[in-house]
Amino acid sequence: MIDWLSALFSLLIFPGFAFLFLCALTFQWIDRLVVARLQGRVGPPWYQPLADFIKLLAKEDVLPIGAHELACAALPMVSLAAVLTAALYIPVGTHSAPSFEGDLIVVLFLLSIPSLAYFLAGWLSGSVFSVIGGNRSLLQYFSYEVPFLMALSGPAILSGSWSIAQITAQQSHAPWIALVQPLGFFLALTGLIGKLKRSPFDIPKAKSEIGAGPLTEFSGRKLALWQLSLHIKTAVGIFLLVNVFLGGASIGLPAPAVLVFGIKALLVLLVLSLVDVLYARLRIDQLVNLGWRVLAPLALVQVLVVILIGVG
Amino acid sequence: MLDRLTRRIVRWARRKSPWVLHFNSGGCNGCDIEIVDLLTPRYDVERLGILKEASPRHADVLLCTGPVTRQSRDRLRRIYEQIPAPKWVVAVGSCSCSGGVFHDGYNVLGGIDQVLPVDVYVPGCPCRPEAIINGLIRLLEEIE
Amino acid sequence: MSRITIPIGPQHPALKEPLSLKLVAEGERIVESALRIGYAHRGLERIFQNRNYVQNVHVVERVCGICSHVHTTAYCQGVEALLGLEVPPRALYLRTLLCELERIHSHLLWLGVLAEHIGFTTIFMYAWRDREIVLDIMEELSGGRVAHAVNVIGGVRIDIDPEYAHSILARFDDLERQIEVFLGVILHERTFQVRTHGIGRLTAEQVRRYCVVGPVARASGIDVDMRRDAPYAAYDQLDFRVIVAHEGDVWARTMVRTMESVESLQMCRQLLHAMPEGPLAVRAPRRVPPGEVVSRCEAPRGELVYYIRSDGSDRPARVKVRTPTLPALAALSEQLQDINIADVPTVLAGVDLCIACADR
Amino acid sequence: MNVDLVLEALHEHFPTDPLEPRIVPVDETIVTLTPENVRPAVQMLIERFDLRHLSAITGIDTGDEIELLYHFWDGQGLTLRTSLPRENSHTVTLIDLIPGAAFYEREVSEMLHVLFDGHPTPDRFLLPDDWEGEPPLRRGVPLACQTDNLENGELSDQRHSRFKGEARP
Repeated sequence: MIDWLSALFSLLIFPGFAFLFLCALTFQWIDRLVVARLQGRVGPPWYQPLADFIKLLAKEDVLPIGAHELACAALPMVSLAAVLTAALYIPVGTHSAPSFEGDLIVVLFLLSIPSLAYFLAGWLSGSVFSVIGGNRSLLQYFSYEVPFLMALSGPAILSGSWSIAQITAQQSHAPWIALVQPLGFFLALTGLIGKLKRSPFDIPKAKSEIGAGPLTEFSGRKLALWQLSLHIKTAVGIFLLVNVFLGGASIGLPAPAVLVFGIKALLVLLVLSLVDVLYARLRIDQLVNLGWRVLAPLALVQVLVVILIGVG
Repeated sequence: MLDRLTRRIVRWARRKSPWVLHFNSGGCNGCDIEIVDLLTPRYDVERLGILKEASPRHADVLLCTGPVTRQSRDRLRRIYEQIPAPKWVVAVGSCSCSGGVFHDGYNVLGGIDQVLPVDVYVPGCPCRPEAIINGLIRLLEEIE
Repeated sequence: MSRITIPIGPQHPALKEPLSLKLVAEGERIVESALRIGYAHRGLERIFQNRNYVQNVHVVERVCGICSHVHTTAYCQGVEALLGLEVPPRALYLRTLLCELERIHSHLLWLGVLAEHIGFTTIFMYAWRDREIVLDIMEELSGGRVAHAVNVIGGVRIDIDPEYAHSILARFDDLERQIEVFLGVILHERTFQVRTHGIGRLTAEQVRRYCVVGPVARASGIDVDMRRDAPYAAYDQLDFRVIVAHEGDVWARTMVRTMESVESLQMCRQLLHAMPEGPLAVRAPRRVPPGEVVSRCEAPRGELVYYIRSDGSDRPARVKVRTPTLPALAALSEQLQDINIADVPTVLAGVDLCIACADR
Repeated sequence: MNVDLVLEALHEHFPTDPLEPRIVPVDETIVTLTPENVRPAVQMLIERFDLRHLSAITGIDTGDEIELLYHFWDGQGLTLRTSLPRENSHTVTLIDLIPGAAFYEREVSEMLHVLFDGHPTPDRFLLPDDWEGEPPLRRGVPLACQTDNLENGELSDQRHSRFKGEARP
C-alpha cells in the first residue's frame, strides 16, 4: 500500500509531472531573463511563463481546413508523453530513479520522439511554411542526433554500464566525466542545443523566414501543449547532461544534494542562454555541413579515445 | 464558485501575456519603426509580457498601422479572421485611426475602422512608443 | 525535384511593410520570383496636386517615415529654386546636419533589421539602443523623433545654441565607439560572416543596367554619390569620403553603410564646428511663377529625384517623386535568382527596401 | 558628361526637331524631341556618351496633350521631353536599352494610360487589381476614392466607422 502511494507520489509530484512542470517554467523564465539582461533589457516577470501557458489554454483552438484534425490533436500529446516518460529514468538530486541496464538508450530514444512529432506536425498542418519547417527539422535531426548519441555513449563505455544511475554512481568518487572527456561534454551540449532547437540551430522555427515553422497553424491548447513539451524537454535534457557528465548530486564534500544538483543544472542552462545570445542562426545546409564534417568525426574520435585508453 | 475563480485566473493570464501581431496596411513606415522600437532596450515591452509573434495563429492583439489602401483591405480582413478569439485590434497612428494625412487619396479607404472593429485608437503621426504602450495598457485593463 | 510556391505575403515577419513576393523553389533553392507592390500606394502624387505648396511640405514628409527629412529637403530645395530664393547659410548648415543625422539613424535601424533577420537579436537590440542617441538629438532639435518638420520653404524652423552643440558633440563620441563595436562584429564575427558573405550579389554591370543607386550601387563598385557629384545644401563646404566596396554582396553593403554612418558623424562634427551665424529663413511668396525644376538629393538609400512643375497658382501642377527603392526593387529579381530559401530575408534586408517610398 | 557636346550631337542627329534646350534650375537641361526620335536619341546617348543612368520617367497630363519627360543624369541632369496626343497615346519602350526603365514605364502606363509598345509585362504595378476606374493622374478624374465595388457602397461619401457600437466577438 505504502509503496503504491509513494510510487504515485513520485510519479505525479516530486520527480514527476508537477516538479517537471515547475522546472520547465522556471528554466524558461531564467533563460528569457538572462537573454534579456545580456541584451540590455529588463526581461519578463517571474510569472510570465505561467501566464503564457494559461492564456494559451484559454484561447480558441483553430486549424486550417487542409490540416489533419486527429493527428494535429494527437501529436502534442505524444511528444509531451514521450518527454515525461523519459524524465522517469533520470535521477534528480537524492531521488534514485527506477534504473535498469540500458535505460540511457531508452531515454535517448524517448527524447527523440518529440522531434519526429514536430516534423509530422509540420507536414500535417497544411500551411506552406510549416511544410518547409517540417523538412528542415528532419534534415537538422540527423545532423545533431548522431554526434549527440556518440557523445553520450562515451561515459557509458567509460563506466562500463548503460544505466544512468550507474554512471552517476561511478562519478561520485572518480573525477567527473566532463573533466575526463571535455570533448564529449562539448558535443553533448551542441547536440542538446540542436535537439532543443535553440538559437544557433533554431532553423525549423526561424522567426524571420518561415514564421513559427511547423507550429504556424497551431493555436490555443495544442500550442500550449507543444510549448510545454519543448520546455519540459529542456529541463529533462539539462538533467540528463548533469547526471551523465557532471556527476549528478555528488560534489565530493558533504553538501545538500538537491542544492548541488540545482546549481549544476542552472550552470548548464546559463551556458545554453549565452550561446543563444552570442551567435546568429545558421542556414540549414551550413548546419548539416557542420554536423557531418565537424561534429560526427569529433564524436568518433572521442569514442575511439574512450575505447582505447579508457577501458584499455 | 470554482467558475468565478477560473475566470479570474484566465483574465489575469490574458492581461499578463498579450501577444502582438503587427500589420502595415499601407502607411509610411513611421509608426512601424515605433512599434518595433517597443521591443528594444529603451522601451522593452517584454517586461509587460508582450511578445511580437510571427504567425496570426499565435497572436491576441492586432497592431495595425497605416491607412487601409484598397489593395490591402482583403488581406487585413483575412489576417483578422485568422487570429483565434479572443482578439483585439489597436489602431496605431493617425493614419490607421482616420486615414490621417492621406485621407483624400484615391486609393485610400480611410482608417482601420472601415474594415475591422477597433478597440483602442492611438493617435499621433507618428505616435510615440510611450503612447503605444499606454494604449496597450489601457486595452489590457479593459480585457475580460 | 518538387516545386513549391512560397508566398512571402503582405504580412510576413521578415517584412515591416506590405510587399507580395511569390517565390517558386525547388527543394531549398529559389528558381523564380514574382514581385507585386502597391499595397502601400496612397496616390501621393495626386494628393500633392490637391494642396498648396506650404501644405505639401507636411505631406512630403510622410512619403517615408525613415527618410522624411531628405524628402522635405528635396522638395523645399526645388520650390526655392523655382522662386529663386537665396536660403541663408545657417539654414543650409542646419538642413545638412539633420540630413546626416537621419542617415546615421537610418543605417543603424537597417543594421538592426538585418541582424534580426539572420537571427542575431543581440546586435538588433544594441543597434537600436544606440540609435536612440541619434533620435534623442533629433527630438531635442526639432521636437519629433521620426517626423521632424524642420524644413520650411525658404529655410529651417529650428536653431542651435553653442552650449547645446557641445552636448551633442559629447554624445557623438560614445555613439562612435558603439559603431566601432558593430564594425568589429561585421569584420570578425564568424556566424555573421557566414550568413552574409556572397549572398544577394549584384555585379557592377547589373547595377548600371537597372540604374540602381545608393549604398547598394556603391557596394558593387559604382562610385556615385549625389552629395559629392551634385552638392546641395551645405555639402560643398564639407570634405568627406564616399565609401565604395567591390564584392557587391550583403556583407559589402553592411560595410558600406556602417562606414558611411561613421563618415556622417565626422560631417556632423564639421557642421557643428563651422556653423555660420545669420537668419534662419527667408519669406516665401504664396504663388510660384510658372516653371519646372528637377531637384536631386542623396537619401540614405540613394538618389532621390523630385520633379516639380508650377503653373503660376499656389498649387503645384505636378510633383513627381522617384525614390531610390524603386530601382532596387527592379534589381531584386536578379538577386533572388538561385539562392537558398533561408537567405531570402537576408537579401530583402540587404537591399534596405522602403516600400512606403517605392509605392508612394 | 559635357552638356554642350551632347546638345551638338543631338543637333546633328535630329536637325528637324525643335530642340530649344532650356536650362532649368538645379543644373538640368531640357531638350524637346518628337516621340519617334526618343528611342534613337537614347540609343545614341548610350553609345556615344555612355549615359545609361535613367533617373525617372515623368508623365504629365497638361490638358491638351500628354508630356513624357525622361530624366537622365551623369554629373549633370539631361531631360528628353516628348508630347503625345491625349487619345490612345502610345510610344516605344526602352526596356531593351535600359532594363531599369521597366518599372517607370509600367507606372506611367498605369497612371496616364500611355501604351508602351513592346513592354513585356504591362500588368498592374501600383494600382489595386480591382481598379477599373479612370487612370488617376488624368485631368478631370474625381479625386475621392471610388469605392463603388465595396459590399455596401455608401462608404465613399461619409467617412464613418461602420462598427460603432457593434458588439465585439
